[in-house]
Amino acid sequence: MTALLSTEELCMYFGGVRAVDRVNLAVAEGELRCLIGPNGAGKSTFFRCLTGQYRPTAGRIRWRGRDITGADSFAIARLGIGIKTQVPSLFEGLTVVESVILAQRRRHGEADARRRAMAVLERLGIAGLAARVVAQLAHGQRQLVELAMVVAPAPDLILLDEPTAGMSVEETGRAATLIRELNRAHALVVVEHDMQFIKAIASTVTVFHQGRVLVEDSVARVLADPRVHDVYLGRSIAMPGTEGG
Amino acid sequence: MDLAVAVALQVLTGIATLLIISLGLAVIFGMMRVINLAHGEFLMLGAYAAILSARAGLNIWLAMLVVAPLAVGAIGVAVERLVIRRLYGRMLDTMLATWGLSLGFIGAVTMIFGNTVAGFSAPLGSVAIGGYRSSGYGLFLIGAACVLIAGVWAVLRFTPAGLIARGTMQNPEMAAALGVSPSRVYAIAFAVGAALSGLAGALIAPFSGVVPTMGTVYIAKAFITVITGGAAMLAGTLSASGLLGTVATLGTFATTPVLGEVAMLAVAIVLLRLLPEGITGRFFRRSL
Amino acid sequence: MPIARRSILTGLGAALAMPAVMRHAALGADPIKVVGIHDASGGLDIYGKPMIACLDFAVAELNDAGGLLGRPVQLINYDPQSNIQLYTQFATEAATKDRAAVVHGGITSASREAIRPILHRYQTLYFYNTQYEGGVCDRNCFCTGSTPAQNVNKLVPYVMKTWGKKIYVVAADYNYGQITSKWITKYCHDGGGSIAAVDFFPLDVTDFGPAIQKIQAAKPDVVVSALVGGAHISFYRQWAAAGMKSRIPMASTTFGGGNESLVLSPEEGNGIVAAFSYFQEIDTPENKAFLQKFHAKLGSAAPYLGGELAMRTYVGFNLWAEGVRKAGSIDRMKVIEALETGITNEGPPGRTVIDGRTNHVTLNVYLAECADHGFKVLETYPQQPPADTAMVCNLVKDPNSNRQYVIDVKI
Amino acid sequence: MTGRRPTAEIAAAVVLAAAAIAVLPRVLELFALINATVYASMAVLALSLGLVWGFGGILCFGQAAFFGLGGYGYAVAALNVADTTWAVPIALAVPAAAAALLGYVMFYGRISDVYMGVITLTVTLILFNFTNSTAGDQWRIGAAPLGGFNGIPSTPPLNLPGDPGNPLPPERIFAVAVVCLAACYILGKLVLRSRFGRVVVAIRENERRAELLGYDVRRYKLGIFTLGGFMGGLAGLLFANCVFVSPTMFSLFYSGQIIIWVMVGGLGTLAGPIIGAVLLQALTTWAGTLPAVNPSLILGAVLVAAVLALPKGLLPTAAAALRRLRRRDAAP
Repeated sequence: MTALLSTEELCMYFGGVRAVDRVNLAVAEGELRCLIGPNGAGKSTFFRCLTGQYRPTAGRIRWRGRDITGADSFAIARLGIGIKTQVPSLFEGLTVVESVILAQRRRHGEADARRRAMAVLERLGIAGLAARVVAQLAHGQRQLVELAMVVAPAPDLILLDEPTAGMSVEETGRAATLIRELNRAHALVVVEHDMQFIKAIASTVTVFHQGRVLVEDSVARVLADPRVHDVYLGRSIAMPGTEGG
Repeated sequence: MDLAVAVALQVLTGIATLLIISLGLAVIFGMMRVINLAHGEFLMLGAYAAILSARAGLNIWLAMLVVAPLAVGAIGVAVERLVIRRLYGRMLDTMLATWGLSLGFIGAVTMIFGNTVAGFSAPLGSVAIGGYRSSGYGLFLIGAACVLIAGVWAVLRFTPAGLIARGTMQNPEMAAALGVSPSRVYAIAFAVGAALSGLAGALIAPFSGVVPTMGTVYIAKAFITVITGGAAMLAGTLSASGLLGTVATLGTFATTPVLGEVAMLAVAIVLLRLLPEGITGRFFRRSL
Repeated sequence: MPIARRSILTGLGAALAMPAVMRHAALGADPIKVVGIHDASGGLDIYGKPMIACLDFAVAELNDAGGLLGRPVQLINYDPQSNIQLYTQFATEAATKDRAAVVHGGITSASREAIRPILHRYQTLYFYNTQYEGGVCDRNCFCTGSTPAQNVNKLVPYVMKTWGKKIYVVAADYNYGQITSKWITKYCHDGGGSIAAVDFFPLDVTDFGPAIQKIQAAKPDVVVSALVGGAHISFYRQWAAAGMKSRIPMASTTFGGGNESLVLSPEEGNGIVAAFSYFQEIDTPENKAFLQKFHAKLGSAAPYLGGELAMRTYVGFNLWAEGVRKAGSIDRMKVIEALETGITNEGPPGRTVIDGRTNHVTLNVYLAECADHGFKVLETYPQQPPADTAMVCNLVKDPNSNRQYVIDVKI
Repeated sequence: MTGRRPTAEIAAAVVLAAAAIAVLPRVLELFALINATVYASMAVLALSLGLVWGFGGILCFGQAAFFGLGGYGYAVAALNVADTTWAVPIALAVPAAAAALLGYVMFYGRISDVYMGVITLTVTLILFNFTNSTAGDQWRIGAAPLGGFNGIPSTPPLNLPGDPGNPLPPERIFAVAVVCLAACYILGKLVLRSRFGRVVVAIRENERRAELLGYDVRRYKLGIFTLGGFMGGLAGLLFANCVFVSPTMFSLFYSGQIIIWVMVGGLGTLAGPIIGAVLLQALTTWAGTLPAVNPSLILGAVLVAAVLALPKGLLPTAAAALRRLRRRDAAP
């Protein structure tokens, strides 16, 4: 069976820095995959390659078997890949509902577009924010608005870059529920640090380290893997003054 | 053969002129990411400072090489204090505000000195190249350009102040880490850029004539040179003025002054299309 | 201080004109409005300021002598700031708002061609008092300056006789320079000479380095310049700086028309030959008397009257005034008809006669050499007719003509 | 953003335009009326940049290029055809095509903001230099000499379609200019209300997000830029009908002035640039009549003050003040 999205020996170098180094990764239709790894492991760069924001130095990216390496961001988005960035990237001056209508990218009538946008907002529980201007929203609300925009065009694959960053424990719990809910309709790749959160949502985990794939396995086995511990431990040792564990 | 040497000399003069008029703008852009659209008027003020102090009886060389940069440097300090400082990080607003300053300076100088062409003759006589004669002042300009660029390079490379400047250029927080407030660095950078512009204005005055609107002739050229050069201020300005100056001067020889300038502008556009980050965005990326 | 000079100059113009107006206004007579449009600022002010001073002086002189038809003359000066668009704006204002009896003004041919159609459309009489390239054929427009058949026709043979037959032409890149360079070429060929090259420079060009090298490469016997405006003065400066003055002589159809001879040092300017229908230095009793009066009135603010532009403005105004006297009215058609009978003015530059077929003038032409910020008159050519314009224009036959003919110069 | 009551605003534009056409020719002297026509053409020009910069987020330093091309396009075409009506489509097509070409180079070349500014400025300078050097006989297109520095003073004005011998008098040209201004304003409103306009605004807000949502940013930018070029050309056409075309239309000074109008009037509004253009033109003209003060000084001071004190521009600042006032009134 062809994977939904796959990379072959994907590389992204910046001068001498190998941010992404010969990564092979395949995501199946409807899968929920987590990417973990210390800061600077190359996860965000990897996402940027997938979404066409960077043109990979070498290697291939395939979508349903078709080579899409080097395609423009907008073309990749139209194939059905949405991305929620780490720091929400929003239309600050627009209202929430306007943003979501735009995100649908469809040419249906005004009333219909609004109805569909409201449905998406309701699904994420933020219908009450519809008329607010994005710039005035609180941090957690902004995260949800961006998610609504990503979900609105009903992509086949959603890339989530640290969706729980800056969230309280309670919010994180709700986010986990939400992500599982989203996974019913979309394949997901989630970059995360929070192990509890990963345990709550994922089946397969890929560990990045220094631009490469270190391990790829089920949650339980990855968490038990000593190499993964070394990587994370290494991080805490490398940063004296913080109490890592 | 003589003609070739004479033409080569003219090309070098063209490059030197471009370099001299762009350097102040490049320092300010390179250090602060501020595009100073009043740059042309800094040139103009430098020329006026030189001509006025020379008329007041000062030695012409002192007037050009000392009074002009000091006077315009002082104006630069005032401009930085009153306007630029309030707009850091707002590149577009800074451009517009400096544009306003540019218009204001033109208006003020016109009111004070009138819109009449003044000027002084090029000091130094002429030099003979075989059967051709060229202005000795052209040679002086070439020398001045070399001294200026070497001087700025040496300051950046070898002095503590240069180290701080390079650090700020890379990363403003770094300057703060070195215990220097970035705003102080910026203020000094702006003053130095202004002083260089003032000096440039005095240097080109014998060729161009001195009018309140003289800056408008040069600002576009300087702007295009600096942007075409890209982020590295010395290497960028040097390479861009080398390329554009050659194209403009040779174009002028081959056709007319207008077509020479058009050729230069066209090269700049093609270059920016091919290297959207300027020359040093692609080459000499690590230079100053 | 330059600032003082400038404000005094404008202030003085008003001071000269105003008391006379008020005196007559007290008598209850309606003033006759005369509009002057000359650049008092911008790159062309080197020509404009002396022209304004002369027009102010001419108006004041007339008012002191009792005005025109028993009415005072009110002069309204506009400063288009060397900006063509302002010329059109002020010409429209003069015609439709001030309803001027006559408009004097325009310096470059570009400015003349901008305002001439407007004044023609709004039926306002127009005097253009500048030497120019010839060919204007419009009953509404009187051109009182010299044209190539009058000045280039004398200048080019003179330089060819004196220095040699190979001429290099540098000219301003607009209609004046383009057409004048053709006339230079024509007279050069007529005299059996050759043209090494013709180079054109936009009015804002200040760097003549490459041009000077090109001239050296062509090795001409003489350079003839038709450069215009403040920026182009740097040509003479750079020419001298390159040490060319002693090697290739220079003549010009424009040098001295403004303050070129004053701005340049004697080392830079001396020896450049020019031909105009007036130089301040011409030695006639009329000129001496005029200068004495002019300086008495303006004192130290009196500008140097260089070539003909300022003086032609003075003569042009007096020609118009004579036309009004003869017509006994300021009605446009009556004045035009009176002027076309061949009104004559015996002024400082000698006799000037209007040629009714072309509305141009027959005048004296002088050839002079720049010497220590002034000119030394070398030759005088009395009563030269506007033969060039006459080749293409006959307003008696074609009174509705409203255009500038580009004279097809057979090169 | 799109206005909340676009229909009301459109109706207001129609009423204002009708009133101007009905009243001004009766009360103004001919000279003032011609000046008003110039103002209207400047307002169209400001509006064109207001769309491109205020809504498209593209700072174009060369809007004067399209203004000049429109003017020259009209003048050259009008001298070559008997019925000047036919010159209109040419005058609009030339600058629109130029904008499309320039926009294609810039947007599809992914050239960043500052560099875009330089390129537009450079193109304008090239046009300025080029037209300035076309004084020679060889520079003519059909029956129209380009005239170099002189420009083309003898441009025939518009005539009623199908009636070539009968050029429109200045009063009619004024009416045409006002109609064009109103039409551009309404066109702007409609575009901003459309899906295209909303995407354009979204791109200004966050280009990367729009791209990641699947919008081909380049196409939308090209679209709004071309529309701006078209309107700039229309302004040039009007200008050619009330003043005349010359290389100064391409000058740095003009390019700068347009930016100042939009900046002072208010970015991100349509009425702001119009108000800015009219106010500042009036200010410049007035300053030009002052004996002691140079108009450049006043214009410069206004710009610096606007950047420092009213970074949002007159109209948005006034609107915000009004809202605050109303809120205070509404409070008990």
